[in-house]
Amino acid sequence: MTLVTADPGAAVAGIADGSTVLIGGFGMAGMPVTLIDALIRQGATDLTVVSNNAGNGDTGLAALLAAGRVRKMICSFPRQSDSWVFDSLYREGRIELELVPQGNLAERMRAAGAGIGAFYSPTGVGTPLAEGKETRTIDGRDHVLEYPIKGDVALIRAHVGDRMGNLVYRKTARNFGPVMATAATTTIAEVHRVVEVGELDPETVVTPCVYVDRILDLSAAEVSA
Amino acid sequence: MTLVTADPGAAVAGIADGSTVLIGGFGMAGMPVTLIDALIRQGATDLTVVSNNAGNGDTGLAALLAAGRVRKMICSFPRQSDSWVFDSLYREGRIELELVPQGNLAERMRAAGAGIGAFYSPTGVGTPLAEGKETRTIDGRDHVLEYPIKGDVALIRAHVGDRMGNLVYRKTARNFGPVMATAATTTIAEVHRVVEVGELDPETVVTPCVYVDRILDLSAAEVSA
Amino acid sequence: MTVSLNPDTNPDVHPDARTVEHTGRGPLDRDELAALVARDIPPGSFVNLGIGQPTTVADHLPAGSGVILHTENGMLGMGPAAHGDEIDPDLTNAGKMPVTELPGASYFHHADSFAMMRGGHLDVCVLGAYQVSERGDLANWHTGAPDAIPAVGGAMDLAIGAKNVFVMMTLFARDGTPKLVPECTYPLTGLACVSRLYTDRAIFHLGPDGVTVAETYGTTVEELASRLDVTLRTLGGREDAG
Amino acid sequence: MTVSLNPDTNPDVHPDARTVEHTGRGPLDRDELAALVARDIPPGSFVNLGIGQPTTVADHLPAGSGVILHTENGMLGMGPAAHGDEIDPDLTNAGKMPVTELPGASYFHHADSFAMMRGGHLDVCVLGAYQVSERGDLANWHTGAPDAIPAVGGAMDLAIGAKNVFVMMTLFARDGTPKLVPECTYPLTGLACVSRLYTDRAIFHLGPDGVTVAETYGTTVEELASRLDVTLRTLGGREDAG
Repeated sequence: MTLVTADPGAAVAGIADGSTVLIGGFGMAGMPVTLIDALIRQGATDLTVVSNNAGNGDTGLAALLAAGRVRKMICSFPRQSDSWVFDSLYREGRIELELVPQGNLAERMRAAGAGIGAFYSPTGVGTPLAEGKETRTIDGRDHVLEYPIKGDVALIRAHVGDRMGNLVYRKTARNFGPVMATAATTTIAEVHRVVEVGELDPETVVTPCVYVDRILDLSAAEVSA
Repeated sequence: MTLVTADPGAAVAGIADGSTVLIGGFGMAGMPVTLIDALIRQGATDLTVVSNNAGNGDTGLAALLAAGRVRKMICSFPRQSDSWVFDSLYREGRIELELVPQGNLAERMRAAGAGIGAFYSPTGVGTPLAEGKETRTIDGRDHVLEYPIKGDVALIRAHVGDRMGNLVYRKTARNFGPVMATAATTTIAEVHRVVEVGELDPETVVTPCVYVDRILDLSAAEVSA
Repeated sequence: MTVSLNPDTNPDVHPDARTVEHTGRGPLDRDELAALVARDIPPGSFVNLGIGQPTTVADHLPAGSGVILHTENGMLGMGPAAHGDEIDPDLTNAGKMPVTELPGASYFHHADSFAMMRGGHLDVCVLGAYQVSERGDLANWHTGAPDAIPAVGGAMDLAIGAKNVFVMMTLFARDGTPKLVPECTYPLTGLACVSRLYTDRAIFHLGPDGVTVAETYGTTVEELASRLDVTLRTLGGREDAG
Repeated sequence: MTVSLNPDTNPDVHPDARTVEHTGRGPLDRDELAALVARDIPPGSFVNLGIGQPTTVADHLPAGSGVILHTENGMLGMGPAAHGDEIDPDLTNAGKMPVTELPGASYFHHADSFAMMRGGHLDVCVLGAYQVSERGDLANWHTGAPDAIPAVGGAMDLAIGAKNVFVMMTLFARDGTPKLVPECTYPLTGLACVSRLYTDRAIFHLGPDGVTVAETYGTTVEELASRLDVTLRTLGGREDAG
């Protein structure tokens, strides 16, 4: 059964040191800032974080990085105009970086969620990001063998959830959320609003409840400063 | 630009002999019966048809089979209580059958649409349906290497389409439609109703217009007896 | 989300569990068998029920169990069979029978539906079988008869995808041949995938330790041992429930 | 859906096309360059515009062109930049700038968005570059400088995924070094993937036959040939447009 809570601490309880944490969002759109703040207070450290970017400004993922909790980032686009937290950590050699083309990042998480053992991707062939990887020519085209990226935990933001755990998203804030929800052992979603079971149209549910373990109801949450 | 037509003949024009045709539906739910009837009249033959089942009763896919237009069926579940057309053709040796586990069937078409060269599937390992296929142990689990199934044409049924080609489906009639739409060079959808651009909620579009080449508007179609 | 199997019947979590012999009655009928399967599905589970007999398990799930049914043709939250005006040709189960929708349902396409199965997100699936081997190999899609038209559907995906694979079948074929066997002779569906075997004569747990008899109905472990060509273990002890 | 590139500038379909030298003017400015790229995008195309300069191509697409913009963060039917009250933090482009939604838009998640790109469903993508080789190899994600923080985003997926990859860049670096080169010295983004190269000095077609000059601006084919270390072909003939 999905836990629905207004307590950010309860939402992130039990995340262990050394976990691989998938964090949704493309820049700040879809980033689960309240869950990340709760994770900072919760204290888990030595984390591997998988997210498209490596933090923007000083909030959300950037704050988690600044708190020194992240051993390694797996992402496609760390360098941004406002990624100063990651930039310093990286230049000081205080964080590892695995750079993954964005399509491979999404597809590798999808594979983890879908039970695919590995797949041949056309992306990255002949580039430094494919170095050391197995390649195969299929139908005259070269491909690189890519393996799943599985999370212990996914922290995502959706728009509305129902009490069973079904989720819908809003505009381009959908981005990595639905994929990460499938790829983690425990998926935790912060939502702007929780509705009763039956209020979401079954045709429009984007993340079915089977993928969602805990929901943080932001409309009811007591978010500490 | 997507062609929107009320003429079933125009919808299926140009399908060549020898084509691989993906046909949506799970049983009769989602089966594009009007397009199939038009394809029978259009006359293309020597077809390879990819569909979950091999026809029910005497209409739709069963009628195409009865017309002798199909050289080979690729499907997961040909044998049903009402699959007498396929059953006779098969027993008489007049049709080839490639049996594919349903999950591999769906995933192989997804791979075709998504540009995946091949993937390692956990399904079918150690069974006759994996005979002769490459296998690999990944993370302690055996997998079978599966290749994409690409269509020249997909014939699908959706519920509503807009004039740009965006589609929504209805209940379990959704089934293979969205996957097949991505996997074919030319995708042709019959829809119960066509609406103006802007009438579908962008959050709820299931098949984006980029995948749809032609729409047959059943509400306006003159369907011949 | 992970749910645990019923601890009362799960030797892994209940070391004092004993094999129970119901000798004062006959074999289970189909309805009783379905009820026993339903009993062992933990509340809140995500469950796929195969075509045919497994479908009847739904009728025995208690109200309020919170069990959510998946159907491979693209739905979570499937309700009971549809009747009369409820019948909608766009809403069917994997057996293509008209069904209904429960509050909290969702629809998705076939690749997403099988990703859900194959990715290990369903807690339990219940399947029929021609044969099950003592290692848990499953044969349920093809008799291997030369004139049979083979059809596999989603059986192979369910067999390897669900966290727990429950099989329902009669223990013996009509001619008395055991269907729990050392090695399947019918074409295989999946290797070492069956965790529980529910038959009219007994319920078996299958796993790395081999075949354990959990309960018998109208027979004893000894009698079963004499008719089956597989080694039978019992839980910690045995108890005659009469 | 497949669209064809503008036949007037496509030597494959217009065998009489001639290389045009615009010598009576200077190099193209950034706006003129974006307009030329926009000119060559066929009506009704599905197009992805990369971050930075390529984004400005949208401003030059004629009304009614029917071009549909894809943004990798999960949208088809992206509209122009959002201003004032239109700004919605949940609606951004690949550069994380606020944008708008056009009628007929659709949203999808990241795996579906990249499946669309990688599966070859986009007609054109427009990217910036550090270098392009005469074979069409692209280098646009990393300078290779030891202290640079690498970032690739969706560039590698677009490079191999779109049916036509257009590159916009200056032809020469600030120090005069050519950026159209025999072999890229910067880390590669994709192999043999660029089909059109739009620069301030010339427009090139790239393909199995090598580099063909379609148009020059403020220079001639001869002058370009003297400054570039690649073999330049011309279309069937040459024409000085003054």
